[in-house]
Amino acid sequence: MRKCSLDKINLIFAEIAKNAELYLPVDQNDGSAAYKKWEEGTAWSNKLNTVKSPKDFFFPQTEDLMQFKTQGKNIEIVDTRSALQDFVIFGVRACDVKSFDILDRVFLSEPVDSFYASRRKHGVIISLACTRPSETCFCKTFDIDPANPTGDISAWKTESEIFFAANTEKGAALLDKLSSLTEECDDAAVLEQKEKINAIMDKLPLKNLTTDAFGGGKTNELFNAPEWDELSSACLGCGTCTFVCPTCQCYDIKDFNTGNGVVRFRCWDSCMYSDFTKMAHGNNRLTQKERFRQRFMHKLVYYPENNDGLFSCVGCGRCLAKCPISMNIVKVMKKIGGKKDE
Amino acid sequence: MQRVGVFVCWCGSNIAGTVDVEAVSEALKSEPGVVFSTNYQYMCSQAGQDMIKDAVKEHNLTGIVVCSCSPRMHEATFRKTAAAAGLNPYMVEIANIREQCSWVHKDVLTGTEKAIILGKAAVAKVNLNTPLIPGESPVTKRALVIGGGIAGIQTALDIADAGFEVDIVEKKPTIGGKMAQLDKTFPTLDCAACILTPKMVDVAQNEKIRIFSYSEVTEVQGFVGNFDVTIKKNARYVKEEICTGCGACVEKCPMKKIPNEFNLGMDNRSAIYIPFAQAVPKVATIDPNACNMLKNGKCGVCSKVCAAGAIDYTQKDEYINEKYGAIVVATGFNPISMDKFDEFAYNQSKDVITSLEFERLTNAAGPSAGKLVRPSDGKHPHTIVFVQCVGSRCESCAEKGKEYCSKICCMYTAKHAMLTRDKYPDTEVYVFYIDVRTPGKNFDEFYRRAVEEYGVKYVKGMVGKVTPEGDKLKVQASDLIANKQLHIDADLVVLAAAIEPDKSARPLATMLTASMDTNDFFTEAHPKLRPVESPTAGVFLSGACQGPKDIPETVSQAGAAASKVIGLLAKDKLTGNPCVANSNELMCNGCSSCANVCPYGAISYEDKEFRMPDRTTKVRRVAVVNPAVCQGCGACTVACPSGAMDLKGFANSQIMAEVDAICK
Amino acid sequence: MQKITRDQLVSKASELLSNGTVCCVLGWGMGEFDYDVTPTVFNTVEELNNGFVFNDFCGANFSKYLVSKAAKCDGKILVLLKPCDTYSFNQLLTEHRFDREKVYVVGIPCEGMADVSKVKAICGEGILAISSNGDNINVTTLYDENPIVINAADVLAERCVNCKSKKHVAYDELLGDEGEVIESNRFDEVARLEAMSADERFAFWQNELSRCIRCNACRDACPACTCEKCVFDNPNSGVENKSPANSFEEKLFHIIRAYHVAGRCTDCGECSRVCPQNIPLHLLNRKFIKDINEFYGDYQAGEEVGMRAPLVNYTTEDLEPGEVFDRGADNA
Amino acid sequence: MQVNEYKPLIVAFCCNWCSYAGADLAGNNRLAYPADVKIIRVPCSCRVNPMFILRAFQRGADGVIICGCHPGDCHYTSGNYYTRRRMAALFSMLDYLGIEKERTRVEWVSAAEGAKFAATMNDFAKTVASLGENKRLEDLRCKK
Repeated sequence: MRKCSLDKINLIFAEIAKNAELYLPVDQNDGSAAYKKWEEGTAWSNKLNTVKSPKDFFFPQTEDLMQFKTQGKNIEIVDTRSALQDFVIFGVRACDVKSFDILDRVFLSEPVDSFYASRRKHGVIISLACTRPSETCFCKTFDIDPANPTGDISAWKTESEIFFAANTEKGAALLDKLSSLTEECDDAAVLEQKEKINAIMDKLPLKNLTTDAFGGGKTNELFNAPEWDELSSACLGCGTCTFVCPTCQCYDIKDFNTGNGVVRFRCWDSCMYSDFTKMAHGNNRLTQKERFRQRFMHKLVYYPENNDGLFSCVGCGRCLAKCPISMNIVKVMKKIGGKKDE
Repeated sequence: MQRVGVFVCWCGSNIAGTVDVEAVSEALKSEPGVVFSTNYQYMCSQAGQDMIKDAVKEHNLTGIVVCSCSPRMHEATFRKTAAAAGLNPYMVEIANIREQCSWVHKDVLTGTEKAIILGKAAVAKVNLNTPLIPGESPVTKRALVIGGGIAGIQTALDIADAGFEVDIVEKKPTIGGKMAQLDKTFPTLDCAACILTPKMVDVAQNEKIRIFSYSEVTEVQGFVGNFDVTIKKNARYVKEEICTGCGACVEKCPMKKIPNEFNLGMDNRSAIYIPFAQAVPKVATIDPNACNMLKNGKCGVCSKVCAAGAIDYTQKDEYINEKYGAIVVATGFNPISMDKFDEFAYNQSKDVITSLEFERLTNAAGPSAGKLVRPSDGKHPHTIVFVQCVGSRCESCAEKGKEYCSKICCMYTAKHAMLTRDKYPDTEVYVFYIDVRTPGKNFDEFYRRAVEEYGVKYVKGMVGKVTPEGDKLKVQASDLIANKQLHIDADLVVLAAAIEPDKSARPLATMLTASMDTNDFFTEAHPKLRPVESPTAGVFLSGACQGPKDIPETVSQAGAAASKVIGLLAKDKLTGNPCVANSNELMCNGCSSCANVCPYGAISYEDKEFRMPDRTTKVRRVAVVNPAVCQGCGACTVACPSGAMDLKGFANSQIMAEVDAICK
Repeated sequence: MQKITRDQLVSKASELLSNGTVCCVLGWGMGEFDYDVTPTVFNTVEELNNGFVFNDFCGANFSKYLVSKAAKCDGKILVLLKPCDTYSFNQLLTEHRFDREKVYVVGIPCEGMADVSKVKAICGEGILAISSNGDNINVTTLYDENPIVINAADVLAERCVNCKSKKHVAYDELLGDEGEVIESNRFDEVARLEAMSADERFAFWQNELSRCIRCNACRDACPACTCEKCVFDNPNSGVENKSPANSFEEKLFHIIRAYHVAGRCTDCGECSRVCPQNIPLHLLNRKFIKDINEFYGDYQAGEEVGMRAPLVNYTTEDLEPGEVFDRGADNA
Repeated sequence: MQVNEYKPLIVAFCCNWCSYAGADLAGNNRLAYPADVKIIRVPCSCRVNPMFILRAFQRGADGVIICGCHPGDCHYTSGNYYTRRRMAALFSMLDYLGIEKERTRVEWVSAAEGAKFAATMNDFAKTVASLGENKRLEDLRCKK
């Protein structure tokens, strides 16, 4: 384990940025935080988390796949991929780090998504333990320990210092490069920090939320639950939950006519949208209730069924904070799971 | 995918001089959808057209692009060519490479480049064209004329003369309108009644014409060729079919002190009345506000004296539904109220009168039996002051007058002045005017006669104030030419009141969805080229409802409106312009934005049942465009937020394809 | 800070449910946290007693729900509308989006709603409870031993700071007193932007709109956006897209959306409230409202049912499109 | 050295009845204006959807002008009055977003005003050329 004074954090950033693009949470003028590329003078945000999750780095909201150039009746296919540079994402919370595992299972299983894979290869993740979780946090429900974030390098922040531990080869290599700025240390301070976090975790209002009622094999039991009607009743059908969600991985492939040809790109799609997976015969989910149910059944039943029981939610709480009508996975789990704690 | 043929015209050297036509046809060959491209000296010639027809057959073309002169020139030509070749005529697009290219750009390189782009835009558009078929609708061969003045009468007679049935709806108990109240007509000075009443009789006797007098239009539905109109026949408490118009009832009626509107209140009539001797229909009408029998059941004299037994106190308003193919608006005009013109003391002295009252005073059938006397004391006036433009051309006083020129006042005032001097040479006559406007056949001659032969004193200037003093009217006025103030002791002051559209016109316009200007005159479909048609198809304009006009002008417009109606009714079916709006009801919200902007009232709403995705049904309000009424302006397409409304022939996708092609 | 209490509303709603006036109630449902309130349809008095909530976070404008919900009820649906919501209600009626006969409106007074992000800006994360206490709000958090007391006025939502009206323009029944239209400063921020140079304005909007994630929350919450199919979802419209692929797409979406609701937008502020990225979208709509007021005379959408929106109307004396900038220059 | 003179791309929407005829008249009278101006015929200026204007900018137009009948002379009686309101609102909004206001214009050109049409187009092309390329409403995908 290595540590460094927080005073020197900008030197660390500068060192990382020498060899790779460095991204970290930065305060925006609306009061929220977002991942931005670090440049000299960029200040690291103190916020618990960003509005948009870091899944953007591996699975961007919009990504060109290829281009067709037309000249008269001739069509030329152009590979629009450019060589990727190595990049480092700093300050990823435990929940968001976990989300990459969930995405990996989708994009890195056969057939491998080469766009995603190449970004994963070039990216190094420096995670960061939480210090002040929010009332909306429920990562514990999914066995995520905010005091022990994974990633290539784990980091803990105390009042004055920051501690690093490498978890992977990539991480170790990067940490090596920072050796002149950091010093070797024991994990006493980190353990103390972990204690503190665990103490707070025990006080979180959603600490008792469980996944007991969910998981693979529950389709028949839950699909026709009458509660879906009420839960979905106010849903506006917007894509906020999906787009702030670190684990939602659905996309649409679309063609954009540039006038000189076509750019084929993919962009995030939302199962909440009325034209989601619309096919020649029409929609397979006809009402907002069905679309709403799909989102949660996928996260809590279908995904675990296909992925060794792993749930497709990391309890980051973004959807709790951002849903325009305050309907979210916690309410669904409590209602459908019948575990509304009084 | 279309199979498009491109035909580039040289137009002799008009195009070929600045545009490399060979290069254009070559470049367009490689555009998507183009399977054939060629150029020729004169595409519009017989040989050129044959070339197109042959190519359609040989290459199995489904769309045609002609790069040539303006579509305003030859679009129709090439559409016919396409039709002759078995294509839908609307599968033709024109790239204007003459007026908008070769004629305005001198350099061959730029001209050619632009011609290619314009050609590409046309190809892009035609690729999205769909065959359009004009809609057809049947025509009800009957016309409705609203208003029974000279305008309505003439229109009805002309339409009936062509063999079509016409109904006249007149809100007064008799037809005749304002002209029936006039004495003599300028500039010929023939008596109004002598030329009008025979026409009224013609109307009454014409088998093709029905008169709904004392009636109003209350509802209009439908569209050109197929109007559905509700007419309210007000109860006149006299059985129209039975009444002989003998007048016995009028004579015996005890209620005799009712102001006579026909004489503008200058004398009285009875509660049961016939407006004037030559009224058509010559049928009595009971004024329900004045009749004791109707008010409190006490009287019944008329019923007793009526030999025909025509009186029916229990009569009710009757509603008649009738179908029409065309509607003519002939609602006419009224002088404006003089209430706001205190400076002329109209409400203070009986001897300040309007020109229309003057007409009645000089009319042999008027309250004074044609003798020009002062309404106050019946004495002969020795000094008469005519004031022109009272409320007309009133730019600064819009709240009481009108900004426009009422057009007829100069001439009738000259007539009044002349007639006065002719009959009563001892009378001094002054006319105060801003300008004297006499454009019209024999008009200026007429005015000059008034001045030169009859010694009418025309003074350029306005009357500032009229003050009744004793039995005189002190007139204070300015003479702008002599630049001095004038003080005249007048016996009678005659105000040439501005005229305005009849008050019934505005609600009628709403019913007809016909547009009006800010003064409530009906607007024409085109101010120059379609002056007797309303923008609303099937609605025509006759007379002063469209703008101030004199009798000859009214009659000629009435005839013109009639000829337009005849042209419409002569058709068995109406073929529409197929480039009309259409609403995709699956996307329509029924919000009414489109109907709000439609100048033609072509959009209506229906509650339609839709099958919802969850297999339930939902009733939604959706817009429906009547293709027979829509003129294809496209205003609705932009007002529609969801894009449910689109325009055939100029669809969103087509225009965007043109934009794309141009901006490549 | 609200003058009307949860219990008053529950009792009114229960009364109307029990006496058969309405068959269901569209109200606010209790969530996990005090600020987390979900629009909910209550079918029974029991449901109301258990789940109904009314506090300073009941911002959601229910008018739009009537488009889908009113037709589904067998009888009438009771809707609780704050003054600003009633404007949307009227505008939707003007556009024939639901049947007035199917709705029973109880107008409820509103003292302004709080914005939880403003609360969090002051108190930080970890909010366990929020309660109202006169002009103050008490916030209990995970990290502070004692509740933090903040002034309610400091956390008022932007739209409430610039509240345009406390008057209910539609209701069947009103709880509390009839309010009045307020002279607000809601156009000040627009004027401030207008006074900037074009470059500054461009930079401002470029920055704001760059945050857009095209989640469509603004559109889907907007009571003026009730199209059966939005042009941005319609592959044939030529503008359909699902992502803010680049800065043009961001602008296109927001310009066209604002244009489509221009003259129909009642300035209810839902767009900005629901934006997860806090883009001040209301400033686009307010620009149109301000322009319309200045160009064509004051117009408040939804003030009455049946009004003709300014962009589907005209006079022959309207100013020319080129003149709008001359006026801007005078103002600057 | 060769200097590549910047040529703006201008889309002109012209109503069929007045302005398109005015453009034809300019042609009849051989009144020159830059070839950068490309005309799209629409039945009435009120057919021009703001989406068309933004589309043109997206695809690389540097200026968009809408021409219609003079107010009061609309073939459809009121179409251009709606155009006037719509475009006033839209242009003001574009200006508000910092997009150069000189890139958009509405001009009333009657069928008799061939000279006005040419003069308008010359002037507009000059104005747009002086602004340079449209950067603020461009879509880079369309320039690839």
